[in-house]
Amino acid sequence: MIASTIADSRWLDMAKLPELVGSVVVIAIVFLATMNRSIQSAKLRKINGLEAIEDAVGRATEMARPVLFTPGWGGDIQRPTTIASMNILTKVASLSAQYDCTLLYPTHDPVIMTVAQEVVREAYTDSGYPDRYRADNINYVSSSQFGYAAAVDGIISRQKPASIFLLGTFEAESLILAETGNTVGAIQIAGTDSTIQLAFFIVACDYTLIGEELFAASGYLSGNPSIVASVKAQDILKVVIAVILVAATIWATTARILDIETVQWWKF
Amino acid sequence: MTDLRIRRWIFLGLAVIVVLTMLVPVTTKVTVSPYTQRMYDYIDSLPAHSVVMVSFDHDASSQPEIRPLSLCLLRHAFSRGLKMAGVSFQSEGTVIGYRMIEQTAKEFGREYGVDYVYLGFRPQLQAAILQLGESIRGLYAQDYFGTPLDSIPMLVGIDSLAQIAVVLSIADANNTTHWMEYGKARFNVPIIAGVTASMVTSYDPYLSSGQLSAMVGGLRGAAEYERLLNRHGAGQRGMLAQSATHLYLIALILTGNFIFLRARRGKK
Amino acid sequence: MFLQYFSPHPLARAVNRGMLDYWQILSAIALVVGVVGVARTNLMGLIAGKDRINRLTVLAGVMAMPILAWLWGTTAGSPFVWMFEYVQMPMQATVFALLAFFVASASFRGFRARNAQATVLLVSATIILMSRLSFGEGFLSQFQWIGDWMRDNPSMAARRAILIGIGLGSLTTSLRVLLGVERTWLGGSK
Amino acid sequence: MDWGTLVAGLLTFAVFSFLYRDNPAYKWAESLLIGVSIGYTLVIAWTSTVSAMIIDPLSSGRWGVIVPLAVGLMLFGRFFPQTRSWSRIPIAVIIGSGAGAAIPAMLDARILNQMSPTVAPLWGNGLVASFGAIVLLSGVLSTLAYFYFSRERTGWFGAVASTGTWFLMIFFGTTFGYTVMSRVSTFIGRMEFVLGDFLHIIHQ
Repeated sequence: MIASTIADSRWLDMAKLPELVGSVVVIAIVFLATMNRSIQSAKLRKINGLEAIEDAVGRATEMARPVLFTPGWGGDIQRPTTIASMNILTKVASLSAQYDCTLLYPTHDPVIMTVAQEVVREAYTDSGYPDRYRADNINYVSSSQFGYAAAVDGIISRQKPASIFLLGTFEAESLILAETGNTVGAIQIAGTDSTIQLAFFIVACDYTLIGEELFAASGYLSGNPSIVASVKAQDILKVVIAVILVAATIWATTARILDIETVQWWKF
Repeated sequence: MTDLRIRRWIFLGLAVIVVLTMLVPVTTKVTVSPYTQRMYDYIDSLPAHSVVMVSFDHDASSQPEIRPLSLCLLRHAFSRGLKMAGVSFQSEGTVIGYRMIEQTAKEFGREYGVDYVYLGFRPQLQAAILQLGESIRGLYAQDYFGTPLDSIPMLVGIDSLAQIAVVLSIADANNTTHWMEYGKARFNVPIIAGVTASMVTSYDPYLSSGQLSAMVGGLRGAAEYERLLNRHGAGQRGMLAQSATHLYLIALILTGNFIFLRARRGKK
Repeated sequence: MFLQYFSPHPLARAVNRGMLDYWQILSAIALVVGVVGVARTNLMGLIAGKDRINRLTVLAGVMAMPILAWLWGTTAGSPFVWMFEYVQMPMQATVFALLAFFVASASFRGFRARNAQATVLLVSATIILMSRLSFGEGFLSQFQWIGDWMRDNPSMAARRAILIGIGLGSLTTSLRVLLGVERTWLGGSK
Repeated sequence: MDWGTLVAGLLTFAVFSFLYRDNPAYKWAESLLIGVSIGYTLVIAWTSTVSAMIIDPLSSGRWGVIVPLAVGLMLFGRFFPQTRSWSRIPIAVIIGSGAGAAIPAMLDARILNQMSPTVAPLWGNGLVASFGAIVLLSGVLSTLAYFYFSRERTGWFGAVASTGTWFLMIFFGTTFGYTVMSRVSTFIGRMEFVLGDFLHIIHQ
């Protein structure tokens, strides 16, 4: 295995073969599903947190208070989670453009800030209210985790947003933000792929998108058939995984009971 | 009583309990968990003079929790005659890491450049790990103090993760995951971790899948490790306060439910 | 970037390295954009006369650190590191320590036995808290193996499934980006 | 007591005062923290990126860095209306390459490596191990069902998916319990500083 750490003239590292085969299979399934018309029209079940977005923005408008959206401290723009969070941001931004509700977006990463500014500006323009867009409301606050947490806490306790969206990669700051949001009486919709922080969000927020639900969000919100189909492809892959797990378990159990040495083909 | 006032009383109660228990000079006896034992045995079994890369993957904010644990692990490694190469991929961990490694090296009379070296900080953990797998000098032309790596005796003949016996990631977040996903998966260097207690559940699956060779977590882990090293330290001192706070939290959960259930019965 | 993962060939490695350098350079450049934003907001606030002391503090902090670093360097013992060790670090650690209090209020408020599932949540949290008490051997130490068992079996099962789900979600999101289906990040769907 | 400890101690109390309510002392400490931490990040970015990755190579005649630098600098295009669309290019490159790199890494660490250890013989290693293995497998399967999006939760499938919710709740409860330890430890560690270094009430 040490050989694989040294650059050599081989084009393919054989130890990585299972991943390559796996990747090709996965890509093929997702690609074919995305192109398939009958899969594109798949129906998706409801996800509670997503349904609540419109109400949350509406509530803020009625109370004449802002909406706050923040992607957490843990991610950078390359992370798929951040991309997924941007999809929901588009929805929140176009709603706040229509309702003329202030949208605050503090972030810890300047690259995320530049992308978010583009996304929000575009959403405002698409909704027909380009003049309501304020670049200053989408700002970089600090790269340090608790500098960011302190800054967002300050914004929450002074601007008192009526609705807070905590969607992205969160780390320890999750509960600081969620509890402070709670003291100003905000409705909170959270979602993250950080498994530990999910526990805090479940306890402290009104709605929580758990892991994969966050990624599926763009299928729901955009209604784009190709994206819906890719969500369906995720489901197909889940069935594949379940079948492999069951088959491997039966294989292993049978081998154990009959006391046969066998290839452990499920060990990668 | 309003919610905010209840909150303040809860806060005050917590502060009082922690301060009081910390003033009581009693040490509780901790039982060493198999996790901690596994880490101890792992470090104990490394051949003397092998190079351990210590990665300070945590922020300043986690220092209170993780410091006792870092001290234990570094002390153990130095006492075993291992050579340490300190790196940091969290800018805030840089000075902290240096202080930790300097302090413990001094305790054991180790010499800079011969027994340990500190390379300092590089951003973008995953990029940096991939680079380390290729060439340490590609990532660090000089050490923390600006000395070229080629004139450091300890690093003669060492230029990639292949020559590193094990990477010890001292982490408060997902950084150890990157070490596993890039360092272990790609370059097959063993990873061990000293983490904050909150990360223990997250890393469990990696421990059982073998991507992580050993892991010890939190103040409790430090207390256990202190016991294995036969040293009294902050870990053991904090255990009483820790336990008292747990009881306090359980009491809060029960009181909360008592009030809730009584209110619900009242409605019926 | 996808294919290079599987290949140890020097060309693949070089492509990889170049791309990683680029990631890092881009974030440094973006940082300038971000800091310009911070400076502008605070300067405008300063001119408008709102909250002067605090805005001045932000600006002073932003400028002081590079100046200190430039004059005296950034290794242990320099004024820059002093600022870090005695100003930045204690405050960050304290903001983090606030969490202990928030955990307490969340425990009081969030763990209500509203229905069967919420009860499972609160019971398992309580068991773990009990399992981590350090009052020596005896009755309470029974909780330790219950806690460990929960962590290694039912809890691990859910975590695995969440991770697999996240893996699938990330994979398809990445693919959608590469296939050009997902273009929100470009700002809009055009 | 040295100056550093005094400053650190006072700032610590300023931050803790937020627990009572937002107040001028906290606000000031927050501004200071934001300012100093941004300044800190700038310095780190300068030394480890600008100086180490751009200036050093250029001054030693390695021109390769110009390409990524030029692409990166297009980000500044956003400041002028005519060149605004330029700033999408560097972003597109970073997101595209990031997505490419994520696919195999995710497959390996998040999927394949989570699947392998789930497979264990359900019988033959003693009752406790069997029970554990059955719980583990059914937990993984039912939680996967919870994440199944394209089917309504009715009938047997609904039952499986709601079993998944139970496992999720156990996971959240367990994680919460463990994480609490960490948070409490941080506070205790902070109090070690306050009671020890700052107030000298306890001796270390």
